[in-house]
Amino acid sequence: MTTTKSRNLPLAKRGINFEMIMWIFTRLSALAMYALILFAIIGALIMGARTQMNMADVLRWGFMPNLSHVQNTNVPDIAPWSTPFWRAVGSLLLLVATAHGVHGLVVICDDYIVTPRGRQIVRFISIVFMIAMIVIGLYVVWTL
Amino acid sequence: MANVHEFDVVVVGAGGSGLMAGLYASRGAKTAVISKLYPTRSHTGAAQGGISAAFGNTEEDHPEWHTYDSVKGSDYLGDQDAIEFMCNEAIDAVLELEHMGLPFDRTPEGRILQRNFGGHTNNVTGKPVRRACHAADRTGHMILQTLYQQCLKNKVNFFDEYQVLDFLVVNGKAAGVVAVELATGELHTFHAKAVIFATGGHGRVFEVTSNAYAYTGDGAAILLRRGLPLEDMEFFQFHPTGIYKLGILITEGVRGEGGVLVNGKGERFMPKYAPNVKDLASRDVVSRAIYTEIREGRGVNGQNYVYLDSRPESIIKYAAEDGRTNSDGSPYTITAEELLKKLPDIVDFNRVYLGIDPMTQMMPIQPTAHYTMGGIPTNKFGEVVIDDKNTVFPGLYAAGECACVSVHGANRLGTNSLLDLIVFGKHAGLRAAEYARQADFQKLPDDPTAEARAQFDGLRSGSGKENVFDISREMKKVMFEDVGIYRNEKGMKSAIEKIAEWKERFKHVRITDTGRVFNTELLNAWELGNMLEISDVIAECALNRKESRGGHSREDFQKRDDVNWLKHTLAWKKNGKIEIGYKPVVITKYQPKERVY
Amino acid sequence: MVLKRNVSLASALRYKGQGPMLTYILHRIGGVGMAVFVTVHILASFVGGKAGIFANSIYESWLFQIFIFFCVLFHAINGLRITISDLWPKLIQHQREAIWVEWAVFLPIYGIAVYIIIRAALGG
Amino acid sequence: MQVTLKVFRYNPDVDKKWHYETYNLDVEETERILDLLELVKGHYDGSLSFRRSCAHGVCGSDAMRINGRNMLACKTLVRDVGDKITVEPLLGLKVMKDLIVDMEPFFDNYKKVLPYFINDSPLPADGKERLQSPEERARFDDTTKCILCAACTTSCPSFWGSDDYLGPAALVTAHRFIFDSRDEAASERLKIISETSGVARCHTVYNCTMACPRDIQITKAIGELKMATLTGKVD
Ligand SMILES: Cc1cc2nc3c(=O)[nH]c(=O)nc-3n(C[C@H](O)[C@H](O)[C@H](O)COP(=O)(O)OP(=O)(O)OC[C@H]3O[C@@H](n4cnc5c(N)ncnc54)[C@H](O)[C@@H]3O)c2cc1C
Ligand code: HEM
Ligand code: SF4
Ligand code: F3S
Ligand code: FES
Repeated sequence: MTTTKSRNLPLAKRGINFEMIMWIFTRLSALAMYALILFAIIGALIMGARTQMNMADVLRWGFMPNLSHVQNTNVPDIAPWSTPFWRAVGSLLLLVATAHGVHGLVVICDDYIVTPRGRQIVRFISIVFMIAMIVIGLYVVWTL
Repeated sequence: MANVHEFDVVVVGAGGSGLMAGLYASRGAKTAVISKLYPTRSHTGAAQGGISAAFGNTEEDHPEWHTYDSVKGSDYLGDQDAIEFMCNEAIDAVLELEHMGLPFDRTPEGRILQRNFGGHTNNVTGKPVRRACHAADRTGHMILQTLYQQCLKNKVNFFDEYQVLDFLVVNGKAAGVVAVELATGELHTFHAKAVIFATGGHGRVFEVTSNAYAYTGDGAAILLRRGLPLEDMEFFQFHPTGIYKLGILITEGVRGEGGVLVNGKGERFMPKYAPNVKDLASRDVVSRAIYTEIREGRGVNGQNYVYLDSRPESIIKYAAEDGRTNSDGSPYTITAEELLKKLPDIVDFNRVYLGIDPMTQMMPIQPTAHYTMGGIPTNKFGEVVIDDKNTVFPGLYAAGECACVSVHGANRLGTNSLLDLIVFGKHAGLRAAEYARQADFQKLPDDPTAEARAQFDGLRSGSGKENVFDISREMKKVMFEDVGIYRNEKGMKSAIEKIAEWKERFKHVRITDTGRVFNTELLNAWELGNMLEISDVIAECALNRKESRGGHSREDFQKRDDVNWLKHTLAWKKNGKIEIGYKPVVITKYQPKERVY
Repeated sequence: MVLKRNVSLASALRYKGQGPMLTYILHRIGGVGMAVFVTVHILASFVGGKAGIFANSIYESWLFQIFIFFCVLFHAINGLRITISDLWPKLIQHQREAIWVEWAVFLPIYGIAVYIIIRAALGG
Repeated sequence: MQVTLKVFRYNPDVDKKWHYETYNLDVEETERILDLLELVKGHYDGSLSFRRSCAHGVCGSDAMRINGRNMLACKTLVRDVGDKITVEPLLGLKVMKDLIVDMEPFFDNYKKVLPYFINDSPLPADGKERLQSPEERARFDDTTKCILCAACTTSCPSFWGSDDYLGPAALVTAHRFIFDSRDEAASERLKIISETSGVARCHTVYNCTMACPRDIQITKAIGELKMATLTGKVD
């Protein structure tokens, strides 16, 4: 029989690059967003959203567990909704979504902009943009 | 001078033989491979069934058996020294392909898997032997891809989509070729010490054919025009199983896996014609059998076709009748799934072109023009020879289907062509490089492209009252009917007259496309010129040979005549006329005897 | 001498890809739509004032809600399909079915959502 | 049956701009689109140019857009597409004349993935074949079928975006070698295909798989490559 040699290429040999890290990050962050959103919605339901919020508001909270998303609802006491815990969950979602979204935009640009210089510029702008959005986003989340 | 390129060796054609030659030549000399198609479009890619080598991986087999089968298959017209050489080289040649990465199908032990093919037998028992190494039913495709890839790896220079129009001779030696770059319409001169022709066959002169549009016999026609002879042009192989009307090939591998031929009455008829190997007799025998059935009114629905039955239950039934066994002695069986795995493309062709499923329905088939046995005469090193004394033309080589070594004689065995490409392609390449190392460049003529230009100008300036396609269609029809599977004096004489007429009419065609870029109309017309040239040679040689042998079957001379005709034909074109001469057949071990399958 | 690469947006969109090409286009639109929306949304809550109110008025309009909900829902469902088949390439064989399932999940949810949004818009 | 054949025409020697030409033909429904083009060339306009060779779908010369989708003209019958037929050149490559496009960028991409068998280890001691089990052989069977017709690559929106994307055909070739148990350069190829212009540009649009005349499961092959670049598992 054939000597079936192991066909598992060590990382050292095949290397790995930014592209593929970001590729898997996009998928994993997608799953993470699903998890976080579900977590936020379940949390909301436990905190009484079933009777106090309509579906749209629950979803809004789900997509971003942020105070502004409960302000206009019938929730009597907004204190439990604005704990550091929820702010942290919100921050996490913000980080993941911004990274996912901004990289998504970079991917789209890469499809059309092919010169190394063009791609460099896109990456530079996107990093600046991403940092700005994260800073501003965090500011909003924690100060509201 | 503009557009002059200088190479030690120039290979014309990038099919299996051209690439093999290019690969070997480039190891020893500065080499260019010129092809009118992208290399991977060459017709070698269409070959399905397999390449033979007497490995004996699953059962006993020997190169001597392979040699004998090929000699017998050739109807004793093959040169036995060359055949023996090829069959002995076969094993190493196939191994070399494997080492180049060709993905052959495998046995459970991990070795190259082989299947049955027509005419390949165990010389002791007379039963079929598994000798065809294959990669599903796309062996040629894998050979072509693998060789092209190896050429890329070895940085061979390619000139893709350059069509060679003329061969330059200076001082009786090869000096290069002239080619037109299809994308720009410009003429290029390739100045070379050695030139290898590997341009494939000319099956497109027949109406129903398995051959590609590109199979117009360019290489042979170019050399004929330059005064070189062609050998054994009357021998053309009609493959028994082409898809009805379309001619698309259904590989012999189908019968190798157990498929059988059935006539309009639902009877299996091959046992009548070849009691021992039945459906796996050699191709000329099977094609004639099918034709006989059709002529005697046993075609399907009175039409010109019979059925190829590859339904698993039929295969099992007939295999039991034949007492066919697996290599371990158990009765031979097969399932639809296994068949699909072994013959995926065949199943696909049937689905696409006929809308039928060969697992549950029978395929309508008819013999189809398939393979050029004759061609540019060479010796077993690929050197072109120009007379009955085998005088070598310095610097000129040929390999593959366009060449006639002759290892196929009057009838080629299935799988021997791919082998021919690999073995003789390699030797042509080696020889050419060796020659180039010691030879000098010949000085180019002052206007090397003159002849090619004149041919084009002629086509551009005709009166335009004739149409290329009409002539071409008539030619194909007449060639298929009158110079096809069965031939007789009357038919061939009338064909020859018609060819003369078409040649006259051909002078009056005009090319409407005046452009330079991809002027395919001009090139198609030029190719028709070649085909007319070749048809003429085929018909003249066939009329001349008054016997039946292998692929050449005459109704008026039905027997093989070894006393008068055990010799090769050579045909020259001199002053517009075809002159015929002869060359002895090399016979070493096997004396001619009657062929029974 | 030769024409330029011949892909205008129009000819690209005229290419008859099937289900998956459509989902790809919609996924892109969804992704970019969301990215723009999130950016504007965050900026609006940050800046506040007149600009913030103006931005708010846009994305609280029912038309915009129909659009952005489409973006979110489609991108999320399609993204899940992509993620699953990417992580287990073997499943790609069931591509056709996966797309059917995707639409079967998406359409009812989106339909109900649109209905609610429009009803709210008409009611309010 | 009566069909109308609308053909994209552009002859750089005379035309400034491309246009469409319509032909009314009387043909059998079992004829190939290639037969129709030959008919037009033979009897209506000899200057119509297109590539073709084998006429039965194995050489890859005549990939073109037929009714808006990439197919081989020789593998598409009239009955498959109906009586209104539009034939256009492939997208994403330069049109040189009529249906003929510049294939160079396509082959250049093919050449980037080391499209040849690499194994520098000594041959087996018996001088025979390198052993490979039927299962190992089956592992990459699908991707050995490629005829480099470019139908896939030119149906891919990422390639339309820019031809620096390697494209499905090159990736199929990479797959053929990476998953061949006898080949030893899988690591190098994985490096190449994980560059910016490699597998990350594939957004699983599937146009390639649906265009492939050889029925290669291209998207699946690319999917396997993507995971292989990450995990290094090539079994
Ligand atoms: C359908 C089919 C199935 C077959 N199956 C088998 C099989 O199973 N086993 C077997 O052994 N044999 C088989 N054969 C036969 C075998 O495939 C061919 O004989 C063989 O491939 C010919 O190879 P070649 O290298 O001579 O020519 P090709 O591969 O046809 O190459 C010819 C080359 O020449 C070039 N060329 C031609 N004219 C010019 C010109 N004027 N200028 C520049 N370039 C030019 C072409 O571009 C091409 O690259 C089959 C043949 C067919 C048609
Ligand atoms: C549950 C939520 C989400 C899931 C499951 C998801 C999933 C995905 C996946 C799998 C991709 C990769 C597509 C590809 O490469 O072909 C992707 C791309 C992208 N995503 Fe998301 N995503 C989600 C949320 C978001 C959010 C919130 C944003 C915006 C901020 C966003 C913006 C983008 C963009 C711009 C792309 C690139 C689009 C493209 O390449 O076509 N996504 N998403
Ligand atoms: S993968 Fe299919 S579509 Fe792509 S080039 Fe190969 S054969 Fe053509
Ligand atoms: S069409 Fe293109 S995006 Fe991927 S699945 Fe095929 S390569
Ligand atoms: S002509 Fe060969 S693939 Fe169509």
